[in-house]
Amino acid sequence: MSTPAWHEPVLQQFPAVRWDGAARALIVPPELARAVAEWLTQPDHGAWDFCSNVTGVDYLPREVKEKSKRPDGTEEIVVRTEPGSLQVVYHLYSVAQRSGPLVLKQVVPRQAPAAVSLTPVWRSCELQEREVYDLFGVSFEGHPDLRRILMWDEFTGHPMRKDYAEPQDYEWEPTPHGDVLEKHRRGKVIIA
Amino acid sequence: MRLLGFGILKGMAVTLENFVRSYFDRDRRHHLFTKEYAWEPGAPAEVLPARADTTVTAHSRNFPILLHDGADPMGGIRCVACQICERECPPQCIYIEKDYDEQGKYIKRPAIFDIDLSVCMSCQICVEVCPFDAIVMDSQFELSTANRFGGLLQHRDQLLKSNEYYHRIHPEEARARDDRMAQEKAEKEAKQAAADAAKKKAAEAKAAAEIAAEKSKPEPSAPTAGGAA
Amino acid sequence: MSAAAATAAASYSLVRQPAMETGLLEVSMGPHHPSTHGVFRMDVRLDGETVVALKPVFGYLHRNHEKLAEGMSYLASMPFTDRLDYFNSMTNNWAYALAAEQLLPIEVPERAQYLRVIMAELTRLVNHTSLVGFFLNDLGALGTPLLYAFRERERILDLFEQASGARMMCNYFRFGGLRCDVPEGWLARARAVVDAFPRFLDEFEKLLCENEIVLARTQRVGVLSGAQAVNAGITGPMLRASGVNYDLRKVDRYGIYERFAFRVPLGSAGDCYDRFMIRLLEMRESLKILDAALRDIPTGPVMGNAPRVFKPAASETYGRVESPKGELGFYLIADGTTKPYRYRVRPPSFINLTVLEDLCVGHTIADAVVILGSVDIVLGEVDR
Amino acid sequence: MTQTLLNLLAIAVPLAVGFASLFAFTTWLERKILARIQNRIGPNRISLPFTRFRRLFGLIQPAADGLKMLAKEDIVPRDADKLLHLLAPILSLVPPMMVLCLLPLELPYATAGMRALQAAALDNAVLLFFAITSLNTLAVFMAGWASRNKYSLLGGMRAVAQMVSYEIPLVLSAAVVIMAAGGMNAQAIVEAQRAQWFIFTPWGLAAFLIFFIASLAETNRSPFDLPEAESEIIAGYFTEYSGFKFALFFLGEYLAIFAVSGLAVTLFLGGGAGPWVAAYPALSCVWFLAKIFALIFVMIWLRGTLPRLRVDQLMGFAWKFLLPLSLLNLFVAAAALKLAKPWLSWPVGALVLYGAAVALSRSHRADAAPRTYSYAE
Repeated sequence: MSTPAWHEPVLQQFPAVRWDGAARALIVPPELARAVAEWLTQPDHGAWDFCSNVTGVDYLPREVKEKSKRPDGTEEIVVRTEPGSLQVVYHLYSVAQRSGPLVLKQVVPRQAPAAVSLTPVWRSCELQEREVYDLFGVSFEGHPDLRRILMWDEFTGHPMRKDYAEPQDYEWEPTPHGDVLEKHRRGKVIIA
Repeated sequence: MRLLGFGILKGMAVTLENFVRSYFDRDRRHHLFTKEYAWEPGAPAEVLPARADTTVTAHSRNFPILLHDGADPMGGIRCVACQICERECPPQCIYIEKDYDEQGKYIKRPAIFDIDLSVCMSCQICVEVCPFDAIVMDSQFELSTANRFGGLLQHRDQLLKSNEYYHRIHPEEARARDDRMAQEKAEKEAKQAAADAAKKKAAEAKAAAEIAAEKSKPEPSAPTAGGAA
Repeated sequence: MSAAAATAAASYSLVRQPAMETGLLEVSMGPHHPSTHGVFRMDVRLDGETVVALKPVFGYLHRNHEKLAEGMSYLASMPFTDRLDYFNSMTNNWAYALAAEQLLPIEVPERAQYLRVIMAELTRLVNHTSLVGFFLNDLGALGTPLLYAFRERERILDLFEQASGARMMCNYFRFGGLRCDVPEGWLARARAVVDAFPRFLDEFEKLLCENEIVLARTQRVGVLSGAQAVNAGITGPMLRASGVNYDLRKVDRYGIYERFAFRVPLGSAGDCYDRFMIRLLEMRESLKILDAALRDIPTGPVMGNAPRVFKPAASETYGRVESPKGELGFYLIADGTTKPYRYRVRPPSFINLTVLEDLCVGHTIADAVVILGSVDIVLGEVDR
Repeated sequence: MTQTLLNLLAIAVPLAVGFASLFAFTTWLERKILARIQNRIGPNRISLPFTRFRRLFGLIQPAADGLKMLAKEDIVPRDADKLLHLLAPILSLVPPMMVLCLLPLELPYATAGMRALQAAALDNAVLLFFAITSLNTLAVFMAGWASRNKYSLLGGMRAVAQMVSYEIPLVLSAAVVIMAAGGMNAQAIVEAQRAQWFIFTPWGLAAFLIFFIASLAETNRSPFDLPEAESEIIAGYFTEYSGFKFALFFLGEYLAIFAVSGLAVTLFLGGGAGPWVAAYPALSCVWFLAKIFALIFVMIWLRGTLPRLRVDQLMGFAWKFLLPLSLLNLFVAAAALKLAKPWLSWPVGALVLYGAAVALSRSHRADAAPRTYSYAE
């Protein structure tokens, strides 16, 4: 499936924006996101008036093994840790021109992730960015009402992160087998 | 411009029509749609009810059961405890342990096969992934129990139902499954037979070649009965 | 009784009020309320009966569907999509299958394509009938329109049960086709249901569409302009009621929708009445599609050449369909294993709630209920 | 003295008991009719215990409901105003019970002495009727206030506004009949309709329709059931009531329906008049009840059809539509009663009233109208 090159004018206009060919997405630096978004909504820049989907993706830090050649010609395996990242993904469509999707990504570090809210540009981001804030812990600068949305206010942690560990005895329902039975054996649960 | 209330009168005509005609709706298809009792025949006649006293049709699915061939449940159990369904079950409600004989050798059947009906969501993924046609969906829904946890945990012996029972509840599906199994079996047998025949042929050819070689040799020796293989 | 009165009298004391004060009344509507369509809450601030502020509160039905799906195989998520918008399991299935088939292209056989369209349009009928029924229930019509609607829905659910084994949690679509073919005689029964359906629509329109109370209650209530709707990501009948011609069946032409002649009804005012009427009109268009599909459906297999283990290469995709409630999208990131690395549902009824406050402010609390009804939400999808 | 007391009891007790049991029957009737309207069957299960009557069309259902209500726990919110919370359901029951005595029911066994004692024989029976029924407002507001629940409070406020507003067209349309009958004695009003029921005059018909609509609002029936609007404010003023107190509200509501329908029958439908009454005077009572149930059927039918109005529309309808129309109707009636040529009253009266209604509905409805829709290909 080949999509038209909707991204090219963006790359020309904003040199800091990168194009990720594998994911078919524009990687937009957070500080530029607002400007890019506003530019994209203009009728002669594609009229991307409809932001359909906003979500987050969590990439854990991972070890990459790379072969490199030593000056003396022998090969060496270098283990390098690639830093993880959190991505905020926006799927844009144009209702006016019936085109899309154009994928926009804000990539932020996993530690203290801060993206820029595109809610002022596309209202549809409002609840979805709140959801990303809630489930991934990405804070959005410029969001009018950034609160937890699906989890309750007192909840700690961000469950959609890949390294989220479920608390031990959190709201579990006893079922008769598996780890529950195991807990039962250890005397934690009484099964009628 | 009409007087206020004409649209209301129009609507009232509809409700009055429904009210009056509900007393004359003999076949209960439109104006008296609700059945007085759940077990009143109401489903279209083309859809076979599985039991005379329920509205469960021959297509309804509810919870999985294990099938066995023949009269002896454990003798004819189809499940070989391969644990594919356990792995694939979306809500993880199946629990299987393999059975071993005294020597610790795996005999192809489950020692424990539990399905937790309080967790099962009747999606029939287990039926689809089973390579042995051992698990199918039941249409029994009267499963209430006083014991919330233990009572809804169905064990192997509760789950085992005969193939005849399956034919009774889902005749069409059961027939199709049996046909397919028979076909697969026939294919397998044909393949096996073909393989056997090929093997036999090869052996015969080998024996013939040996005999021929013997004949050409001057001193006779005891030929091994290769043809018997 | 007298003893009770005596104790009550004993505990009675005059309520003293230093001075008359007026203030805003804060009402927490929900999560247990007859008209929030599930466990949904609206924190409403009222001036008399007029809504001054309204904050929707979500999450009472949150089960982190996306996280669950990331921990299991691609196929195993299929039954969970049934439970998103439990009125429309067939279209949910389709959206997911569509996205997955974009990750790993599998040719869908012709008969399956037709059956997919038939199931999706029947689902649209199911959803819209229930919606107009519930909507009028919110208006205060004591169950009558709802029960008429459910009468028709029942017939379609019978069809679903015969095809898939379940009435609501169908789990019928597979990557590359359908789980099984429909049983013998099913198409004829579907044809009978489709042929009888206009009678219900006529009856329903006669019952309430000209009713002065309905007109007065819904017209010019909760007006949403087209530009605002697009900007807020509103999709589905709600968007088209605001006059925006955007129907994914026409825009994306997924499946085999380009083979069917149907029209897209558009509203002009964008109020509750338009949202209600658009759904009634859409049902008539769906019937046209069903009519053609049931006529043209070929015989043949219903399952394409799908691999036994669904294991797409590392890539990402976004697939969307026109679910009865709006644009239902699935964003999938594959990492080359049998489990999706990221699985995201774009829930239409959740995003359609973005403008709820804007629509309700300035109207009365009774209108807020009606507006919420006209948005058409299902909490299984909103909270996921 | 003793005789008077006995006579009083002979009138009052059958009324109280009879209408209370009619209440049970009406709940059954309402459920059955609504069910039939909605393609359902309605209550059909409860059988008479220890008999072979297994089904009996579900007629025993009200008994089961009553038992359930009695057996339920009486819950009073902690912060409620406990005394008012207790008094409200009782107060809601008293006025309708009182005004039932004002209906000119000709009890078959009644002697002339009894009849003279009937409240309907009072010279200002109609006035007393309205005076007493307006007390109901107080009960509803008491319930709404005492429950200390925001939904209850909203329901109570709605009820006050609604009942006060609709009392005016109610009284004005009754005034037309009082003009025609020349008095407020209920028996005299029935007497005055011996030749022709008032509903068969143009002003009488208009007054009857206004009266009926206003009485729907007075008794909180659909489409004016805002004080207890389920989809908006849960159950309105009785949200916080359970068990027997809830049942009392229910009973009070239905008795109010009997009372106001009875008044409508008295004012417009000739009271107990009907075929064969001359031959069998006992039939008079039957006819009276039959007419009441005919009106109740229409009420149930409306409930099964219509959605609910909004608060502002409800008030607008009372003040901008019903009130001007009933005022106009007073003049029409006055003119018709003094008209030299009585046959003229129908064409002229009907024309004037219909024209006024159309004009008023035009100004009232503004631009609410069915729409046509465009399609995109």
